[in-house]
Amino acid sequence: GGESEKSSGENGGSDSTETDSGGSDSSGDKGGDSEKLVIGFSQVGAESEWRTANTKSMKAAIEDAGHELKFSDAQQKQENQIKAIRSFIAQKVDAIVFSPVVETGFETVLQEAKDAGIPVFLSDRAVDIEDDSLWATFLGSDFVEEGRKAARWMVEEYKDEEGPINIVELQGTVGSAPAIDRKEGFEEVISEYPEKFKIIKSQTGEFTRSKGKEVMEAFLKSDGENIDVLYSHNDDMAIGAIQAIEEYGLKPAEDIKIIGVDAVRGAFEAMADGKMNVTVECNPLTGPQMVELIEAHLAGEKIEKRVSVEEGIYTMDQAEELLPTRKY
Amino acid sequence: MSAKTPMLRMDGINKVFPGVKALTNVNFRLFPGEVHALMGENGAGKSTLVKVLTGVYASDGGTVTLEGKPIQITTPLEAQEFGISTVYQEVNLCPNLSVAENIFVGREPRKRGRIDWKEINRRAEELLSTRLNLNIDVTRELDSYSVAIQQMIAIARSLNVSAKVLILDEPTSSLDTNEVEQLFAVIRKLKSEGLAIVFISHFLDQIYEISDRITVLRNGNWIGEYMTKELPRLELVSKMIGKELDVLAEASSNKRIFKGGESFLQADQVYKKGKIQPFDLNMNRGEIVGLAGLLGSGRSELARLLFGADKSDGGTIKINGKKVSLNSPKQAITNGIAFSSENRKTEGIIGDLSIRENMILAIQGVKGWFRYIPRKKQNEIVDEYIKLLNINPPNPEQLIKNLSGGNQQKVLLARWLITNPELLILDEPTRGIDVGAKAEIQKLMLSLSEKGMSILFISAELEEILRTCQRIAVLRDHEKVSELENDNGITQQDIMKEMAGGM
Amino acid sequence: MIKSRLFWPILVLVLILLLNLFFDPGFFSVEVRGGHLTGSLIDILNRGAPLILIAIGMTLVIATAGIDLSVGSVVAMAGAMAAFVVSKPGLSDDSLVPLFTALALAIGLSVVAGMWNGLLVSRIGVQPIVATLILMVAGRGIAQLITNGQILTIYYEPYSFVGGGYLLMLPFSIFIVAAVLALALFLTRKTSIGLFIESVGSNPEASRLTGLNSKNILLMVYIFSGFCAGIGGIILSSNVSAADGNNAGLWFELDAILAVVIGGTSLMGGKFHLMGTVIGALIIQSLTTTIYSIGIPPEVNLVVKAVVVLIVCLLQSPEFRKKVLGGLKSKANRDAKGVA
Amino acid sequence: MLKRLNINYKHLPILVTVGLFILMYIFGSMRYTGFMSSQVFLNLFINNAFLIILAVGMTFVILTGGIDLSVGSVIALTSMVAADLIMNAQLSPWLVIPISLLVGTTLGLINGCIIHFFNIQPFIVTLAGLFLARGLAYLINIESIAITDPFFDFMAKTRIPIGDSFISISVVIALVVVLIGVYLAHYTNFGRTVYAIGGSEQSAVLMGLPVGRTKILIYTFSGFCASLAGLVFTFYMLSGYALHANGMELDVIASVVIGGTLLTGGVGYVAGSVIGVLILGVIQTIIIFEGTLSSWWTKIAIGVLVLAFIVFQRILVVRSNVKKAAGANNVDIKESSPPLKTKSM
Ligand SMILES: Nc1ncnc2c1ncn2[C@@H]1O[C@H](COP(=O)(O)OP(=O)(O)OP(=O)(O)O)[C@@H](O)[C@H]1O
Ligand SMILES: Nc1ncnc2c1ncn2[C@@H]1O[C@H](COP(=O)(O)OP(=O)(O)OP(=O)(O)O)[C@@H](O)[C@H]1O
Ligand SMILES: [Mg+2]
Ligand SMILES: [Mg+2]
Repeated sequence: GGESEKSSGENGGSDSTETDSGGSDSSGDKGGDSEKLVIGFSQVGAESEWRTANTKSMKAAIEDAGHELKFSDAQQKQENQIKAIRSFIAQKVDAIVFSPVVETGFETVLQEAKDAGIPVFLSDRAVDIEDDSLWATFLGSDFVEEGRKAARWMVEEYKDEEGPINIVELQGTVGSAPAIDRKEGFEEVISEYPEKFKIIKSQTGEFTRSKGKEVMEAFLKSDGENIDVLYSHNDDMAIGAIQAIEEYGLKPAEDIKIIGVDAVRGAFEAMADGKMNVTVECNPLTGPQMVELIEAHLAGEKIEKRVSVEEGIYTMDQAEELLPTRKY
Repeated sequence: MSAKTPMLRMDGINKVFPGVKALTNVNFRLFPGEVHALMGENGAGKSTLVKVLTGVYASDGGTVTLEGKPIQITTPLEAQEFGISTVYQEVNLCPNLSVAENIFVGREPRKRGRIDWKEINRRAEELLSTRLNLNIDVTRELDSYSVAIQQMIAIARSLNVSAKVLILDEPTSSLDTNEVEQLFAVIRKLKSEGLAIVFISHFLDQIYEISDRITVLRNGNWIGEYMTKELPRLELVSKMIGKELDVLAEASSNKRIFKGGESFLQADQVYKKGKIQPFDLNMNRGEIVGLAGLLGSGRSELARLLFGADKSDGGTIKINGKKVSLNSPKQAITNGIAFSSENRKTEGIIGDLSIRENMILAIQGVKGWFRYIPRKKQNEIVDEYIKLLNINPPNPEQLIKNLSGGNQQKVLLARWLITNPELLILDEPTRGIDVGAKAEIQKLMLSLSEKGMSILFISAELEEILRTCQRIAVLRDHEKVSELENDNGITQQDIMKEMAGGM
Repeated sequence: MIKSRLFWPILVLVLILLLNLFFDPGFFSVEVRGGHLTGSLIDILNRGAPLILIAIGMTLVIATAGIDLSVGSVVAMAGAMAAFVVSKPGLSDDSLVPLFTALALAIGLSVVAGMWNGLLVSRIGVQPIVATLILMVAGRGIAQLITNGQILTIYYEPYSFVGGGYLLMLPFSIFIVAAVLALALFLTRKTSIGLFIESVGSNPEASRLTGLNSKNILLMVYIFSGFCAGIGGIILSSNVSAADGNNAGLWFELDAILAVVIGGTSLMGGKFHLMGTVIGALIIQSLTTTIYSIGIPPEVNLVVKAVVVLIVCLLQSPEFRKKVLGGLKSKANRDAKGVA
Repeated sequence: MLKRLNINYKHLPILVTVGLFILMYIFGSMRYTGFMSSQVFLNLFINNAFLIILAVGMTFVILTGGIDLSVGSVIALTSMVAADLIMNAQLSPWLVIPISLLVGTTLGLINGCIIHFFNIQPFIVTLAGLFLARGLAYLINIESIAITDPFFDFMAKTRIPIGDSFISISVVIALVVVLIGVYLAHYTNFGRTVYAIGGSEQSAVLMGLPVGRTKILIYTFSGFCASLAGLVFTFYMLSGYALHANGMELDVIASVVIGGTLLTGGVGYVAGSVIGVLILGVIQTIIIFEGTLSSWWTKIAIGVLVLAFIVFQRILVVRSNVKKAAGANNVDIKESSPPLKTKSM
């Protein structure tokens, strides 16, 4: 019963090969790197590999810079995250970093942080609050854009073919922002070709491999050979689905084109094996960039309210070559 | 008296349980200012009739009229609202609530809208001490008291309302003479106030002492309604069992004294703080020893220590001369001891299991997990005991919770007899058992002791003890005060003197 | 037939399957594909294997009036443990040593987990729901500790056979379920364990006074539940060739309890019905599969599930049948009479 | 000694629990700087106000031997309804609040009726309630809805100062609910019937108590508490979201049980449950202050702390019960100790 609690799924972003570049950030020099800062970091949880990689990157960057980290894991619960931020305030940390579980609901506690004079940095997910003085900056990616990218690749791939192209979609956890946005972006693009592309089935795989496999199995049972494309909101579900396709007796990536999001190592392996076509990247290794932003802000520099990062997209042919460089 | 019109009438009552026809066309009339005894063997349908009347069970036919108006009662709550107050056969109170609360729950006195606890405790104490002569701490939880006390509390609850009808289903089954007298005094008073009272008991003496009218049921059938004065005892019994049989005479002629064999168990200065003072007890093979004492004198506590149901705080127990430790029932059972608790509802029956399973449970416990008695063998054993103890219904797969109280007790007895113990401890084994069966059980005890089994027998009925026991240990205030040889000279009076504090 | 306790659950199961037939006429067909039998029915059995296993263990725990919330975490732990052994790169597919090491360690760990629960409940006297809640929380942590927060991917073929292989044309996991079910049936029918469990669950104090060692019985059922969950975890991880410490077996405890209750076993302890549980688990699994295959939008999944659960339980309730269905019937009768 | 303090032995488990709570708090204060501040203590209430409200309702349910799994989902549904009505339907808060409160109350009433009339196990009925409420929340909107309403803002942000520190309005609401809960449990007919049902439902029926009505009321009350908690949660989050409070039912049940209530019913106190909530809160605060635990060590640490607490609680309670039993004889049995449950904490 119940729902998987991974309201956040995956996200983040920037070009994977140069992880600490950071799009348009204005960190510049490290503000004299004299002081030892205490940074409170409230992470969503450890619900996926992506998330674990993100945590590791953040921890390593903060420690490498010689600052003290107060880490708190919210076990995917917003209320825990609010508690963590409150106790960071009580502990009088110098800066708070957090990856909001949900976009809404942080107003009160952020106000408390502001009153206590502690700057707040959002990581990988924005918050939906009108008063933007409540946080210093947001470093992260754009899920809607990820969805668009996936769709654009598909449109390009099928540009010479006649419709209708039947798509099945594996959604993330119902109601989670990545699931909603990746769906929205994807649908936005394909709605330009209403005759050609059709999503015939869409069901949640709760971002997990085993659910991805189970749902794909059911799709195959009911629609079998009709399916042309699988769009999966993350790579893990896609990997599970690949197994289901193989067991059903079809060839993944050939009989059914497979699009994932995240660009985790597993996806590269699958692509290198010729079982997956493409994955839209989402880079979790944002730690160093975040540290730079914090230092810059505390040093009094003006930083952008939103620091977004470029997102890559990787296809089968690049996989072999890039696989050894993947860190997560 | 017959000129009066009945306050309550039940006509043509039927009740069917899956597989059992519990009541067939039963009639019942209840007159104000009268005590009406409902008589019948175990499983005759007495409790069922009561429960149909009070809305616990829906009847499958028949009518009920109260004061001339036909009524329909579907829940005990409604019964209460009609002025019918009931003490059910098994103690039906809440073990987690205090004594006072058990008496008042549902109709607590209030002060400014909220429950007045001081008042509840005061009134409960008063009610118990003035009407039932029971002085206990009413703020303690119910389950810290023995079954007999619980029974008194249930009675107190039923008295605490202004009712028109009072139903008492075996209220006296574990009370001793004094308490019964208290109760009867109360009943007489209520009767004179015009209450109609239903009284169920298997004690013929009590029936003849208190009742004015008797209705007899047999096998769910209505046999007849009689004036107590006009119905001789033997006739009553034969109406109940359906044949001419002089069981009572037979049973009392059974009194025989065996000389015990060598010692089986010796307890030396065994005690438990707050429960029972250090005591010595010697049980010889083939001997029946009785434990006598007033309510709460510690008889059950003593028995429980010998069985390892509670851990003793000190003292030694030897079996066959060898020192043993009895820290759990399991150890006691492997040492050949069996114990049938007085509290059959909470410490005896396993309600969800069948008669068969309840019976073989103890012997299977001895055999362990993997030496499972084959089903065929089980059926043989169970059939044998169903016949021996005349258990009704004789269907081994019936759930024990659906049996009448007396029949449940028989199943529990069978459970222990099957293990063929060397020492059998029986705490109020005849509680709620009908006259015929009681005689059977006494006979059984005698024949078992003849075969070398020693039996420790606890009963509130001194007569029963005198009839069967060779030695009688008397307890007073949690202390064993004396041990009497049951030679012909001894009378109930002698024992009572000891119990009350040697005058 | 209607009297049988299994009648209503089976009826619901059949109805759910028939519903599928309506959407997909080939639903009941079983065909040979690539040397094994495939078809929706077999898929349901295969996919439902872990749930059935866990629910079997849960049945015995519930029969003692306990509950085991930790099964989901034990699933994750067992999967993580096994994957930890067989996900090392460079294992040769020819050697079966890693397979057996993995199975032994995974099952060992889950038995230890079960024993831990059992000891807390039986020796320290902690209420089952809290006792197992501890492992429910901490177990996932342990699983992630083993996998270091990663999803361990397994490339070692023999391990994948456990949950993904075929024997005699049927998925191997079906055989595992059959074996564990047979074991459970044997233990509870051919030994006295079943009787003792019901006795302890129905009236613990009376059982103690009858000389049953209720502590050992409690310990045993929790160990067995851990064992079942462990095997479930192995099947699950083997089936997707990966171990996910955080998500494997998430919310399994609720589904397992649901299966047990649908199967007719009361949470108050006492009588239990293993076959009922199996049917209950199959109902849940077919429902899930149905939701996926007939294209119900994911937002509605839960509402559908709620409705089906309620229908199953209402049908099973004699009071409901009497009051509502009986009411309808007698009304129909009355109407009929009125017309006549 | 206990007698001199005029403490009833029945209150011992709860005293032990309070004692352990204080010990844990002292442990945290010695180990972490800033832990000892009054604000950290008050945060326990601010952060857990909704849990406290849920726990009050759940205590009644568990006291009857039942369980209510739907509360977490009802929070989500209530927050969703409130957010949707305020933001999309543009209703006034004075309409929205009663409507939202009706959401859980109605669901609770339905739960209770099904449980009572059709005699179905509470676990399964409320599990269906869990699915249903969350499913309905999804149907309203799968995205979260931020609330920007002056009244909600006021409820969320108002700080009631206490010395240098502050509490929120929600804390006041929670404490009022606790007081009502204690009053209901110990000074009303309804409350005593609840205990009686928990002690033995069958007996309660035979004693002529209104068992059916009480059971239905219990689930209705729990549903009401869940909705109220949902509103408080909405103030806390200022948003409606279908995934809110996922799995919270287990937190509540755990708090209630840790607070000394027996799942089999009949034994426990409302106040105990509140302390249970605070204990889980302290455990979490300790872990956050520790600040170095990775995600998985966080889980393991929660497990270990809960374990340590439970085991100590058991040992202390069992010990004192043994002493009590031993001492009972030295004291005259008939002497009355202070009235039970009158001073219900
Ligand atoms: N709930 C039930 N389900 C099935 N059978 C029942 C149920 N309750 C009672 N019976 C059966 O109905 C018959 C009458 O039982 P009842 O309890 O009325 O007997 P009784 O006269 O009170 O006996 P006793 O003297 O032993 O108390 C018995 O055969 C009993 O087994
Ligand atoms: N009259 C009383 N006053 C106070 N406490 C009592 C009384 N009767 C029983 N108790 C309590 O009940 C407990 C159980 O007593 P126990 O069962 O040993 O008595 P018993 O001699 O077997 O009497 P019974 O005939 O009631 O079974 C005692 O430990 C005592 O605390
Ligand atoms: Mg009877
Ligand atoms: Mg006694």
